[in-house]
Amino acid sequence: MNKVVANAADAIRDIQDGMVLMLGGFGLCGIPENCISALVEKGVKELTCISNNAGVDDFGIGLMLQKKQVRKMISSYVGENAEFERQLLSGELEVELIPQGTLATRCMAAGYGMPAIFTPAGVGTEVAIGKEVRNFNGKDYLMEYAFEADFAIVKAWKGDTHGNLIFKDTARNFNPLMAMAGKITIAEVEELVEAGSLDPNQIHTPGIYVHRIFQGKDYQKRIEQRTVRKN
Amino acid sequence: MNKVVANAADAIRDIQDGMVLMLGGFGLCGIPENCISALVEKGVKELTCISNNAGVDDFGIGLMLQKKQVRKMISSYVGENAEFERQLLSGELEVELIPQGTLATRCMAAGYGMPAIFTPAGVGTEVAIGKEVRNFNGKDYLMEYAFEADFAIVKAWKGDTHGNLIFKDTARNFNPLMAMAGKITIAEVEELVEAGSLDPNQIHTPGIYVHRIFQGKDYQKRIEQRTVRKN
Amino acid sequence: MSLTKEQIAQRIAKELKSGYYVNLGIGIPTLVANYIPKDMHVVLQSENGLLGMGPFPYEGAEDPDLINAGKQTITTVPGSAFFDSALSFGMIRAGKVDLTVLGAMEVSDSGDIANWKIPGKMVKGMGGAMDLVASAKNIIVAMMHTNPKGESKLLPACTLPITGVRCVKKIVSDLAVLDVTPEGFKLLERAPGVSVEEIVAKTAGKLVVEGEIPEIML
Amino acid sequence: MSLTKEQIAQRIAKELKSGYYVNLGIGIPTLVANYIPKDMHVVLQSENGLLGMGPFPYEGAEDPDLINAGKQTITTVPGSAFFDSALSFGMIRAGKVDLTVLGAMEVSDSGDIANWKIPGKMVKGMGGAMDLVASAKNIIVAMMHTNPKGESKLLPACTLPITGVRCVKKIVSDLAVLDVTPEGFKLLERAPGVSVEEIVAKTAGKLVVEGEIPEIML
Repeated sequence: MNKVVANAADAIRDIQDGMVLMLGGFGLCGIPENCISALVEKGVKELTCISNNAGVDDFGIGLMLQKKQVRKMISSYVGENAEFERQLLSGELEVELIPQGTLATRCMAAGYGMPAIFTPAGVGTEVAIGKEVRNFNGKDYLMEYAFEADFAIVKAWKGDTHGNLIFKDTARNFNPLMAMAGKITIAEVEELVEAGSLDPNQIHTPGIYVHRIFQGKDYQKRIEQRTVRKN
Repeated sequence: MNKVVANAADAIRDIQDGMVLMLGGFGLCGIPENCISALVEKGVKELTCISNNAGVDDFGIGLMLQKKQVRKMISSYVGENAEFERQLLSGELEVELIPQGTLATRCMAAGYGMPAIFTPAGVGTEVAIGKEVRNFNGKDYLMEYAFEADFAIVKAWKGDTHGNLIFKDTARNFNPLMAMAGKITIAEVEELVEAGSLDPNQIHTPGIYVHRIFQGKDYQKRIEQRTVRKN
Repeated sequence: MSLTKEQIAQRIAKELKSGYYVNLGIGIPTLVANYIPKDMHVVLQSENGLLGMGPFPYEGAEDPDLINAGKQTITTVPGSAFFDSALSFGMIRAGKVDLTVLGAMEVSDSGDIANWKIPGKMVKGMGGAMDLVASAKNIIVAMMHTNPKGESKLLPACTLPITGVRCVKKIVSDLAVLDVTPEGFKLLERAPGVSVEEIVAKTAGKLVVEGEIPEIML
Repeated sequence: MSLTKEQIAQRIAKELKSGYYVNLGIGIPTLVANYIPKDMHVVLQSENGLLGMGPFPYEGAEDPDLINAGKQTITTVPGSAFFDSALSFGMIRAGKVDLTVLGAMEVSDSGDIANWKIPGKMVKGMGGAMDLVASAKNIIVAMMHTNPKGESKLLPACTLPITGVRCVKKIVSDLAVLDVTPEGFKLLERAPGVSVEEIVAKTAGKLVVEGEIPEIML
């Protein structure tokens, strides 16, 4: 049951060209920094990345975009990223935009073994094109399919050797949802502890969903919009 | 935002004959003891109760059955309860049996604003009669509708004045799911604390789902099957 | 005098009630938080997974793990709770959020809203906007009444790709407060010194004006 | 000699692999936990919301908030996690549980199972059985080969209301170990001293017997 691997390189060792990856995080908050670096290092290509955002030019998934490792992004908001925009306009990169709640729920659906879910998000818009619309109690809903990925790569605050995960603050976001949706799920954590050290009532992601875990290092945790009030 | 009511009687004050109630708990574990007592005291009748089980003869929902307050039970397992059996056979009581995972997920669906979910549970059985069957990826699923209740009544371990809830061990069970599915949700807690006392990372049910909260008293916490090993 | 962005926010704040759970979009809607009366208890939801959003942190207290849906560093207030993105949109979809305030590029007189895409321009994505407009039980739009060219943004039908259909309940623009009714936009209040005629001229969609229209009180 | 209930459990325990997440039903399946080799790491799931179920508590240490799906007081092991009933069945439905062991009243040679209802008798309910059989990727049934009247419980088709269709993968009875294959029950092992002829006689469903059938090793 010990799921500990040595490091990010070991965790991603069998990720191959053309695979579908999920990457946790919202903006640059709660992203799997170590695994992204290892993916850049490994140079694996033609990836489909399911992630709420696409990082910035020089951080997060932006680093993989720089190396042209991504063939397709599936996101709700791709933000401000010049290289992303260039690749998109040149046709090197394909983008599928999905409402944020739909994206989250489609990941969750996979983790719950539900093949499809219903959401009103996008009804009557171009998002609905080609999708089944169904009326319940007078309201229209789109049927959206569960999302699976070859690998889900998430970042947690604490984790134990059995793969149980705890997230911190809004760095939780998509991480526990994607953790449930990976055929293989990799978790990098700020603090890795022995099984039995975490309170079983406080686990956000039960270890059954996690296949590999390691303690990350050198977290930069960049802030995208530093906003403060005066002392 | 202060949702605190004085006691169980106050919390259930406007529950009326014929309403649909959800009651949390699994067996006698994590049941809202105080509210059940108050419902018995109030004598409200013709209730539809959605609860995984129906209590035992002299505890839990069994107390309401003794007073013939329940018209219909919607449960996954009604257990050993002589009075329940008598009422069922005499036609005083109606019972709808639902697979446990389906019951849980239908409550959750309401809390997530999803009108229906798909589950393979019951495909090909009498549970499937009259239900829509749909094939996804070669496997059949039943479409099951979200469950709503006029009142959801749950029991938590700790709660704060804003209605945030934390459950303990397997007393969590259906409680957070039903908490999400009530038009009005009542939470009784073993320990009621000021908003700000609970770690926001450890909340199982965010207060937005809870309308009334109070600190319960005199919890019996009966054990249905006391099993031990020898010292 | 048309309202400033701050004044639009201030007017929208008057729609709040104690006990409300509120989701404020990016832009003018965010400013609404500055005008919540001190004695009123409103809980702010941030769709990236927080109930109980507080003000920006003091300098030096920024936490990269604690941001809002606009990716700004924020704080929490007592009684807050964190959760994942699915539960966040779940509570939105289930109608648990009492009020949603959003910006818009266009609104139609049947309540359609367009605020995510301009054909020919780089598309950044809809983020949570489509989920919010499709699910919120009460949506107020904060917007300018006209575009920089002076053309009405309150239209018979949206010209831009829409974000959601028949969902906007109320609009607070720099010129007016309007309800969206089955008969079209209904003028409720006008900005101080702005004439009903000006509003009529600058509203391309169907507009209902009945009786005396009072000035907006801030 | 036919196997005792304990021996059925013991034989099933041989199907476990280190790293398995396992759900054990009520009755004989529960006994399987007693035969997990000490050096093997298996995590037990209890569908009322626990991964990492441990043995019964010592006397005096019973906690009413800590029970299993059979409502028995239990303990946890290091690395356990609690969750709600929806996530519990979610992980079952998603195929994350490696092995499910259940009792049965009848099994058909196409893998249908009946274990929740006897017409004419008080119906207690299916509990989580229908969810488990519909979702588990590997189901082993622990059962007696015949009923008290000596009639086979391994049938061409279930006579009782079924719990799930085409889901049972393997059966360990008091007489034999059998796989459910597209050709019907396939006899793999026989209880010590029990003849193939006896198993054939007591198996009403289609039965495939190929080559020498070894005795069950415990």
